[in-house]
Amino acid sequence: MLSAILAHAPALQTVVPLIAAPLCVLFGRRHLAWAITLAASLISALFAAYLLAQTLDGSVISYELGGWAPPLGIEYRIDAVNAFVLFIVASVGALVALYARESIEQEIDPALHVYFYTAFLLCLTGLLGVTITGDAFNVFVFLEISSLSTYTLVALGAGRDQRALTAAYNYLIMGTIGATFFVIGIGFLYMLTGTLNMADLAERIAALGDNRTLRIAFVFIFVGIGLKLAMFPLHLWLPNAYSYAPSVVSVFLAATATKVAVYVMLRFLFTVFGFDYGFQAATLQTIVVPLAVIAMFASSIVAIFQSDLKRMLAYSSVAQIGYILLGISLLNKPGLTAGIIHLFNHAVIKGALFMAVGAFVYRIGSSRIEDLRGIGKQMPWMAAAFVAAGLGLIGVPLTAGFISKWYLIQATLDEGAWWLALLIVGSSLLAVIYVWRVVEAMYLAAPVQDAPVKKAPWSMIVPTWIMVLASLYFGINTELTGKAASTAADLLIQATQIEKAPETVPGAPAAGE
Amino acid sequence: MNAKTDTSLPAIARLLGRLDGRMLFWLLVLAGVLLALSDFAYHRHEIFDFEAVPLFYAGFAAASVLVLVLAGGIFRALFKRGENFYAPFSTDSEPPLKAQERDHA
Amino acid sequence: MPDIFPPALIFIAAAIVLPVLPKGNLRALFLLAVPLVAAHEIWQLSEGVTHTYELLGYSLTLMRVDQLSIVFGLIFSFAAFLALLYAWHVKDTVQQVTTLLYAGSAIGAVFAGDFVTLFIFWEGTAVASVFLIWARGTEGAYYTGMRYLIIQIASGVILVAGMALHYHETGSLAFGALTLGSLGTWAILIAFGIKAAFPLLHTWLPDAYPAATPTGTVVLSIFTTKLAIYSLARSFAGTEILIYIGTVMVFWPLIYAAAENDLRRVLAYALNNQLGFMVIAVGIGTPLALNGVAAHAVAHILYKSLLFMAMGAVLYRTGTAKASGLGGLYRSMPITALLCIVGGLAMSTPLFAGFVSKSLILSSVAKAYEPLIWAALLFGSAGIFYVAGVRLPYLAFFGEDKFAGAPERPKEAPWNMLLAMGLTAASCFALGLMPATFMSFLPYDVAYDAYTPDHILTQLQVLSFTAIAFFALWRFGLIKRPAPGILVDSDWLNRRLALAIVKLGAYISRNMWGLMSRTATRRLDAFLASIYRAHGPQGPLARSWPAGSMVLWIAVLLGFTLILSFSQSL
Amino acid sequence: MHHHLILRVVSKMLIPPILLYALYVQFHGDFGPGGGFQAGVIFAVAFILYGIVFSLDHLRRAVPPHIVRRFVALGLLIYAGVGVANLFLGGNFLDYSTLAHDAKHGQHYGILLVELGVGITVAAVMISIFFAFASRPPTIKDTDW
Repeated sequence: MLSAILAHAPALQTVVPLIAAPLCVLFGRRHLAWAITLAASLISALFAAYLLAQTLDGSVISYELGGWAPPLGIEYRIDAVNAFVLFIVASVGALVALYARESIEQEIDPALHVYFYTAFLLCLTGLLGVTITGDAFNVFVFLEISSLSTYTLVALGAGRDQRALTAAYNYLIMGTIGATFFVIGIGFLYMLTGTLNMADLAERIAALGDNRTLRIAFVFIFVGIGLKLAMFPLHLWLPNAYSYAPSVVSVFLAATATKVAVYVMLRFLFTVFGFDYGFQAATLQTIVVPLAVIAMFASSIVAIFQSDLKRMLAYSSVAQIGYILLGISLLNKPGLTAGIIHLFNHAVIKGALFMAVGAFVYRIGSSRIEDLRGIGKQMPWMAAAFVAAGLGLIGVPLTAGFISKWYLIQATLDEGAWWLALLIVGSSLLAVIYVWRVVEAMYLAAPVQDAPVKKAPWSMIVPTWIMVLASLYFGINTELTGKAASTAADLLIQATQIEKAPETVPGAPAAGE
Repeated sequence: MNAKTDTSLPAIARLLGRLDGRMLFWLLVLAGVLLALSDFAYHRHEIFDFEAVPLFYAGFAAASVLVLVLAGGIFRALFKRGENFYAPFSTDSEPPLKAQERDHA
Repeated sequence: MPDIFPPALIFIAAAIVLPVLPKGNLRALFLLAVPLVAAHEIWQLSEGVTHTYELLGYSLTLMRVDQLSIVFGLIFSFAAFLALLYAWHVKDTVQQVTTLLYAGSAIGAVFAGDFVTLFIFWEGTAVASVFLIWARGTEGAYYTGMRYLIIQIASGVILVAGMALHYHETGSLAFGALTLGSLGTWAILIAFGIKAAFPLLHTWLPDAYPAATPTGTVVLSIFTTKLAIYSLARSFAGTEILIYIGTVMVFWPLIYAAAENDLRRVLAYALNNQLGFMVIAVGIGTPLALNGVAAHAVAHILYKSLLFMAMGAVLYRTGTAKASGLGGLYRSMPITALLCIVGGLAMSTPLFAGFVSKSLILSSVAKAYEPLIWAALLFGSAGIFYVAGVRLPYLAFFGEDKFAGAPERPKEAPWNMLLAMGLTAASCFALGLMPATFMSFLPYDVAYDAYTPDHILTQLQVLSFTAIAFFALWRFGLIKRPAPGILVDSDWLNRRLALAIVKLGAYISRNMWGLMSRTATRRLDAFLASIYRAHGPQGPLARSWPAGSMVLWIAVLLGFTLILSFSQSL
Repeated sequence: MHHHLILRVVSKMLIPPILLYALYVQFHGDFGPGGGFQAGVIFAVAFILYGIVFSLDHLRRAVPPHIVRRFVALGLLIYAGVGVANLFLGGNFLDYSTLAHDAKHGQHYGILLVELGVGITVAAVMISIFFAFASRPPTIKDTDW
């Protein structure tokens, strides 16, 4: 029985939340809806863990939807790259589901809770679907499922702040432009090759040779996905969406949505287009590298000046995406590994940070830094969680953030770009400043209100600390993340013919040589 | 009041009270003299030549203390500052700990 | 062997569990049990390398067990037990947790087999221990703790830099013997030297230890410096420069100890002086000397804890540990006084551990035929006995009764403090009585007999004449009870001179190059303002509302990418 | 629009054929142009017309909004349920061939069911959107235009 179920794990991965979503609406009871959401997200997290375990050795699982063989039918194709991303999305989803129950009590009208859970499940479905599918058009479909439900989720923040509606609307406009660009790109590719299956696309593109249509397709897909992943300067939708959305939505989006978009970018860059013709490499190195560096600095500085914690974290996310893109654009194995590891580590760290902020909002109804004065004594667990995760964001040794930066710096040094390494360190110092501002307010300033603030509920503390401990754990034990990321990087590099993929795995030599 | 005979104090305190007088000093001197005389009765296996000098250890120790006391006096004259010298950045100028603070600490 | 749980993790696990336990006797008993369990584990360890793990692709060693690490592990655990017994009455969770973490980190560092693991625990000791200073809760303690933390963290940072350089050069991360020469090894030596309180790097020690809580100082005195000695013995045994560094360490702090008023600072300087003994022995580096290092570390931890405990008890009962405010305390705290005297005697009197270990070090120096160093050590032995064995108990407990007119006389120390001091004294005594057993624990198999008539006689002469000299000089008024006040040490350089230079510089630049500096300031202000204008809440980079600007950016990026893409030759 | 008599009569006459046409488009979808998306929209048009002409309250009575919302979910559930049923019958997800004794019939039934689900959802969503817009109190009164 179990093996029969596991054989269909790829399909069930997306189908479980997809079925759970309408069930929530059908039953219409918010507590039941929460139970369904939690169960569905836990099950899909288990499937994701199973798929990751299956693909960690570099093998590939293919699942034919409807029994139609690819390239005609839609294929779900799982390798280490997307299994890892699936795992991130699904496990964060499960934690967020646990966290959501108490968090939305304060922020969303109880009559809308059912729809929140539905939208959340649909968003989860969409993100998982984008990640798992091997069909280019299917990517677009799932991208739209996730985006549309995200707009809803952001708009639900209107219960706390009416500006959430405008934020959701802006996000809708921009997200739609991005998706449209993406689908235009897919259209060009289809026109060119007559196929939508990614593996098939890759083969046919290789057989077809370089041409201008291909380049246009690439540019449209690049810009479209760049918008979705909030590449500087296309990040303008992100700060508002993150800061006005309900806290739990901020957690979920910050930890998953942009990560999935980065995955799509990786998939198209490496698997579909490959680097046979050089124009992608040129794009990455002349456009993405400078943009990533600007993002690292400009967004961090903007974050320093923010007065709202959520907004500060949102700008910090833009900066962190800069690190990820920088790692990818270096086009060597350590760089890719760094990018993929940071994908994971940043999801965990930023998730934990937003969860802590969500708890502050839950208790004191505000995420402004000046309202958080003295919160360190009043909510010791959450404040400590924020500090611990903040250390990860800075990249202090023994946190996950350090591992990412370590690989990233290795990668830049492998390229001989020591100035990039210096810039990475320099921008980390900016993170010290904005994290310190919060720590100062939380611990060193006199409490702003006399009324005692109660500790956050356990259903919020537990998931937050799971995230925090994960961020510490993956800072010490890099076996899972390191292996998954380096297998993924290997797969991506194999898929193309980057000449210079060097064999230097950072830190390979053992102690005592 | 003389601590040696104050019966309100515990026995150990009275014993220590005896040490606080001249007796301890003269006891020490007696022991010192005996130990110093042993230098002439007992032949040590010295490693360094100067160890063989009679009363070397006794003299060296007494001289060390003298040197140290003098050096300490000079240092105190040169480097002594008020307790508020580094205030408020050190604990030196702070008043004695109150009883409840001590219990907390 | 791998079924042995690493002792460091026992402490750390206990520190995590502890806050959950209810405050009271149960928690105190649990605290006492932790070091005993760890000591039991360490007792059962057999030599070898276990618990290797992977970090960032490096293969690291959590447990490298040999006789040197076992000795330090055992004494750290046992001393932690004594210190926790001494702190039985403390109900402060923060101090309890940090004591466990501190002890755990120190023991973890002792068993570390590579520099990365060492670094982790090295920083662990720094971060955990500062809370024992902050626990005092005063403003001065806060600043002192900050200074302490900065220096300790700096030691860690230098260690990591040295480690990286060393790895770059040799490809090895193994925490083993090093040869001075490259920048990396020098950095490692300096990192160790900060914690071992090398001259000029030592000011954190007399600065921080008197600022901690009565119980906290006992804990502080055990681990950090001895960990550094262990690391030096592990990596730099036989490095000649250490002999000279150690010699300076024997002299310099001793003078301060002889002149200080705060008795806990006297002990801190005395501790620094004893570290000099060990550093010299590390520099000698023969098996006999290294045995001396290990033995002296053990003995020194015990008797110095005993002395710190006695002064802690005085501070606890009277609120001060300054000689100017003490005197005649034996009337109220006779047992503490007696145990303090025992602590003084334990430093070097025959029948106590300190005698054995000091004889070992002196003999090893004599055998290496270093007459000047040997004389310095002899001076150090006499001086330390004068400072901590005679002067300190006398100033605290004897002389004029300062509490005669007080409304309430201080009480005797609480039972747990007395019990802890008694146990410490007993263990000094036990080790001194059983030199053969003591020797059997030491890392090297070298026959040595401390109890020769020569050693006993000469040592007794030194001690008795030290005491005689003290009493005689006291009578003549050459030694007096110190007046209130502090002595500035080389920390004046960074705490005052540097500040003064900065101020002077500012003054000069204000007056002489006023115009220039004004221009520069204006430039800087303008630069900062422009950053703020661009990135501040109202700045264009922080603006996120207009969807139109986003669309413009998309168009720009699309156009630019298209041009770039097309400009590549087909 | 109470006074627009012609409109009311014409709408009443039109609504049944619209519904019928929607069903035709729905079930003829696997032979000719059509399918769930188009049929759902046409189906919803009948209701929306009714709502516009006879007032929102009438429409609310005919199709209560909470029911409509459940239908949105139901359609999706039918679609996904067919896929899961295929799993239980031993095929891949959405492998309709397993639905009947042979693959051809199976595909036929499968597509009909799935399109039905799509149709229900689309119709319900369209009606929901109409409710959402129409129920909103106008910020500017009609008379102020």
